[in-house]
Amino acid sequence: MKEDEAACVLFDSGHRACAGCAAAMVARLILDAAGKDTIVVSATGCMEVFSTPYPETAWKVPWIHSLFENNSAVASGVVASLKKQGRKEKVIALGGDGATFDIGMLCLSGAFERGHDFTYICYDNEAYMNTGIQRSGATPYDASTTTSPSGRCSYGNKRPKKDLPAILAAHGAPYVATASIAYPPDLRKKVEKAVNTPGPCYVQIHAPCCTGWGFEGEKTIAIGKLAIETGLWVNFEMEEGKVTRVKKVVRKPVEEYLKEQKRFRHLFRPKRNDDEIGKIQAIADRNAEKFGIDIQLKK
Amino acid sequence: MRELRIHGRGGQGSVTAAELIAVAAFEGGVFAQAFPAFGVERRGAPVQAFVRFDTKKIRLRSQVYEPDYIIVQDSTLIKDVNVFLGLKEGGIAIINTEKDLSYPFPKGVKVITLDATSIALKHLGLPITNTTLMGAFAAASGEIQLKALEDAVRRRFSGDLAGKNIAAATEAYQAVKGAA
Amino acid sequence: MAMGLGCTARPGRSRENKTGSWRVFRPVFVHEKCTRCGMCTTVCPEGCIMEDEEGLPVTDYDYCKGCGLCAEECPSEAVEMTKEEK
Amino acid sequence: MLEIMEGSHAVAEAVGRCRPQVIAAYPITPQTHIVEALADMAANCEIDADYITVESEFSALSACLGASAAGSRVYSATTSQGLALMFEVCFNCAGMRLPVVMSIVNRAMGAPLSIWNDQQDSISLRDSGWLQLYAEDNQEATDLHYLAYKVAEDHRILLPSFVCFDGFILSHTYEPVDTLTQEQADSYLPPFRPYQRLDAADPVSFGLFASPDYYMEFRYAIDQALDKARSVIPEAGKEFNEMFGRDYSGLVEEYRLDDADVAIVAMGSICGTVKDAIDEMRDAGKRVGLLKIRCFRPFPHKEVRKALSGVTTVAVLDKNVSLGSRGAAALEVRDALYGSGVSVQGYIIGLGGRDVRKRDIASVVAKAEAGEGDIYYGLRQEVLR
Repeated sequence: MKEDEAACVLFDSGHRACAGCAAAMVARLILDAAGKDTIVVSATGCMEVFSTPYPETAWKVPWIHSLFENNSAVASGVVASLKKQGRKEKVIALGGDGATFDIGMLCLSGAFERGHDFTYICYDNEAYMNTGIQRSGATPYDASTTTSPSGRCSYGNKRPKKDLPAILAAHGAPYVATASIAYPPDLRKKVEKAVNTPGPCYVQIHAPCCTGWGFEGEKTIAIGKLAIETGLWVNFEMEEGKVTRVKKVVRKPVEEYLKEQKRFRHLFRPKRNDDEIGKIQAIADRNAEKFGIDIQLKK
Repeated sequence: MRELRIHGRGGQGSVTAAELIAVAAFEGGVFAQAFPAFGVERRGAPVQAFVRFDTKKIRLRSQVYEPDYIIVQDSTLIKDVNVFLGLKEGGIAIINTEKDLSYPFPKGVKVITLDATSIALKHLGLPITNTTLMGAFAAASGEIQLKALEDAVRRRFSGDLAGKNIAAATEAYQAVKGAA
Repeated sequence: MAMGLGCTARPGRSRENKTGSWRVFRPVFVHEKCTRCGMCTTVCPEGCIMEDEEGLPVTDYDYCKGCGLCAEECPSEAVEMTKEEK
Repeated sequence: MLEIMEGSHAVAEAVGRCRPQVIAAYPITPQTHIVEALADMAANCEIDADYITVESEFSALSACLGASAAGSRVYSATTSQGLALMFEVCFNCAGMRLPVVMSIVNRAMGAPLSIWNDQQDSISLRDSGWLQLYAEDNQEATDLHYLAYKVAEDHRILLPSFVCFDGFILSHTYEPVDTLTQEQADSYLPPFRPYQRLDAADPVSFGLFASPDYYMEFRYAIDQALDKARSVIPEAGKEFNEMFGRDYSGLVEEYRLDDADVAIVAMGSICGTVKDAIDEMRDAGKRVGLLKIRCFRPFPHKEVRKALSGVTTVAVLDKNVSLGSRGAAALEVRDALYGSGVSVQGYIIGLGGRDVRKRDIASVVAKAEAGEGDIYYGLRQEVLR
C-alpha cells in the first residue's frame, strides 16, 4: 500500500463533514503521520460531531471524546495510565480553535506546564463552527462572525488572533509548529516530528472552513495557500522556544485573500474600505518582518 | 465518658496537644477521640481543640460543651473567651500563667496554675507550651500515663526534639504531682 | 443489537453512512492526463479516492460528496466535474 | 489492628491499599490531608501510582476519566466548590461508564463561603449517575473505599462512586481505626480489569454523541446498573464482613428500631450523635430508633419502606436542602413511604458546620411527635421574627 493510500485507512469514509471540509483532511493527514498506534483525545466540536454519531465512528484508532474543554486533561490521564502500564502508544489531543484558544486554555496550560508526553493538535478554522460560526480567540481581525458581525458601526472582529504558539512555547514546549492543510506533506512531517518528540508538543493547523468563511468547497486548499502567500498565516517551527524554520513566500497583497471570503466582504462592499484593509495589510507586514518570510526577488 | 477542652492561640499547638493526648490515652487502653474546633484562625487567634475518653467506642460528634477538664494555654485567653463555660463541678482547669490569677473561678472547680512558658523556654528554647501542659494534664487528671505520653511524643517528634518535649512534660508532671 | 456500553462504537460503522447521495457534481478521472502524482488522494476529505494497481485514481462513489477539491487541485487538470444525473 | 490516627490519614492509607495506578487531585480544605498523605506515599514509593498535580478539580476528574478509559484504576478526592467545578465531568464519567472512585469530604457550598461541613456538595450531584456511599465514622470511611472500588469496577455495574464522609468532623478527627493490611486488601479487591479500554490493538471510540433515537436508552442503561447495585453492594458488603468482621451488607442500617414508635433517618457522622441521643431517650422510656442511610445512590426505597413499616412517625435529618423544596433524604423517604400512612417530617439541620448536639436530636423527636416538621432546625431567632 502506498503512503497516500494509508491516509484513507485510519479515518474512515462515511463521516458527515461538509463537502470540501478541511477538518476532515486534518483528521486523515495527522493519523497518516502518527500511525495506527495512536490514541486520539478529541474535544467537542465540528470534527467530533461529524465523525462520531452513535453508532457510527470514522475513527479506526482508539479515540475518546469527553467534553469541550478538557481534552488536554483527559490526555494527561491517558498518558499517565499508559506510562503505568508500560504501553507505548502515542497520544494526540485534538481540538478546534474554540476548544484550544478559549474554553480549554486552562487544561492546556496545566498539561503543558506538567510536561506530559503528548501532542496537542489544533485545527484552526478561526471561529466556533459547530455552534454556527461565532468568534473565538483565533478569529482574525475584522472577520465577520455571528457574534462579531460587521454592521453600521462595526467592521467585524475587533481583535487580532491570540498568539497561542508563543504562549505554549513559553510553557517550555520542546516543539511548537504551525501548518496548513494547503501543504499536506509539510503538515505530515510536522505532526510526525511532534509525536516523536518527548514532552508536550503543539501543532496548529490552518483549516479554512468553506461554510464558516464563505467560499466554495473546492477552494479550501486555494484559500489556505492564499493565507500563507499573503503573510496572514505563517508556517513555522519552534524548537525549545526558538523559531527554527519558516516557510518563505513572494507575498501577495492581503486583499487577494480577503476578497475570496464572505467573512471579509464588508471590507469591499458596498464600497472598498482602504483603511481597514490597510490595517490587515499591516498585520501581514508585521508577520513578514517578525518571521522573515519575504523572498527578496532579484531586481 | 470524660471530655477535655483545650483553649489556645493559633500556633501554640493546641490541636497537636489534643491529638497526642488522644494517642496516649488510646495507647493506655481506652477509646479516645480528638478533634479541633475547625476554624480559619491564623496565628494568635483563640482556638479550641477537644478530646474524649471512654471505655467503649465513642460515637458522639458534637463539640465539647460540658468538659471534665480544660487546659488554657495562655491566661490572656480568659479575658477573650469564657474558657470555664460548662466546666463540670469537680472539673479541673489547668492554666498556664506566671502570675497569681485574681479571677473569680467557678465554684467547685479545681484550678491548677503553672508557668508552662518558662518550663517550655527552659527545655525547648521556644514558648510552645503544649507538651508541657500535657504533662500537667497527665498528672492532674490521671487520664493518661506519663509513659504513654512519652511514647506519643516520640511518635510525633524525632530524636532531640522529642527528648526536649518529654523533659518539659516531665517537669510539669512532677510539678503538678508535687503540688497535689 | 446490544448497545455499546457508555456510548462506544467499534470502527467500521461510519461506512454504513453512504454520503455519495450528497453529490451534485461527479468527479470523472481522465486517466490519459493523469501523472499519478497522488494529489487527489491526498486532498480528498472523504478518503475515498484510492489508487489502483497502476497508480491511477479510483473513486468510491458511495462516499464521494462531489466537493471538487480533487479537480481543483489536480495539477494536470485530469479530473472533470460533471453534473450528476439524479 | 486498631490504631489511632486522623481520619484523612486512615482514608489515604486505605486508598493506597486499593492500589490506584493514577491519582489526580487538586487541594481544597478539608480534603488536603488526604492528598498530601498520598503524595507523600508516592514520593516514598509506598504506592505505585502516577500522581498528577493538576491545575484544577475540573482537570483532576478529567485526568481520572482519561486514565480510567485507558485502563487504570484511578482515584481523586475533593469537596464542595471543587466538586461543583467537576460537575460536568461527573456526568461524563457516569455516562461513559468509567469506575472512578472519589472521596467527597463533605463541605457546604458557597455563597456564603464556608469551609465547614454539610452534605450539600455530594447531594447536589445525586442525579449524575455516581454511586453515593456515606460514612458514619472513620472506620466506615476507610472500609467503604474498598467496597466502592469493588462495586464500581464490577462488570455488572461499571459506574463511578463517591465515598462521602463529613469534612473536619471525620476528616480531621483522631480516633481508632482498623486498616486492612495490603494482603487483606488484595484478597478482597482484585486488580482492575477494564471492560473496554483505549488500546491500539483493539480500537474503540469512546464518548460518541447520541441522537434522540438513542440517548434515552443510554440513560436507562445507567439506571439499570444503579438498580443492579442495590444487590451488588450488599453482596460486596457481605463478603467484606465475612473476611474482616465489619458488616456493610445493608444499604441501610437499623439502630434500636425494632419496637420504635419514632424513627430518625440520617446519613453520615451525625448518626453517631443520634445513636447516643437515642440511648438517652430510650433510658427515659421513649421508643426511638435510627435508620441510617449508608447508600444514597442508588436510593434503597424498598429497604427504607421495610425498615420503617412499624413506626408511626419518621424524622428525617438532612444536612442539605434542595432549595425551593425540601431536604433530599426527606423527599426520598416520603417517596418510599408513600401510601403507608406513616408521618414523615423533614428537618434541615447542621448546615455550614452548625454543631448538632444530643439535645438537638431529642428536640427534633419532640417536634416530629408534635407534627411540626419540614423546617430548618435551630435557626437564629432574628430570622424568624
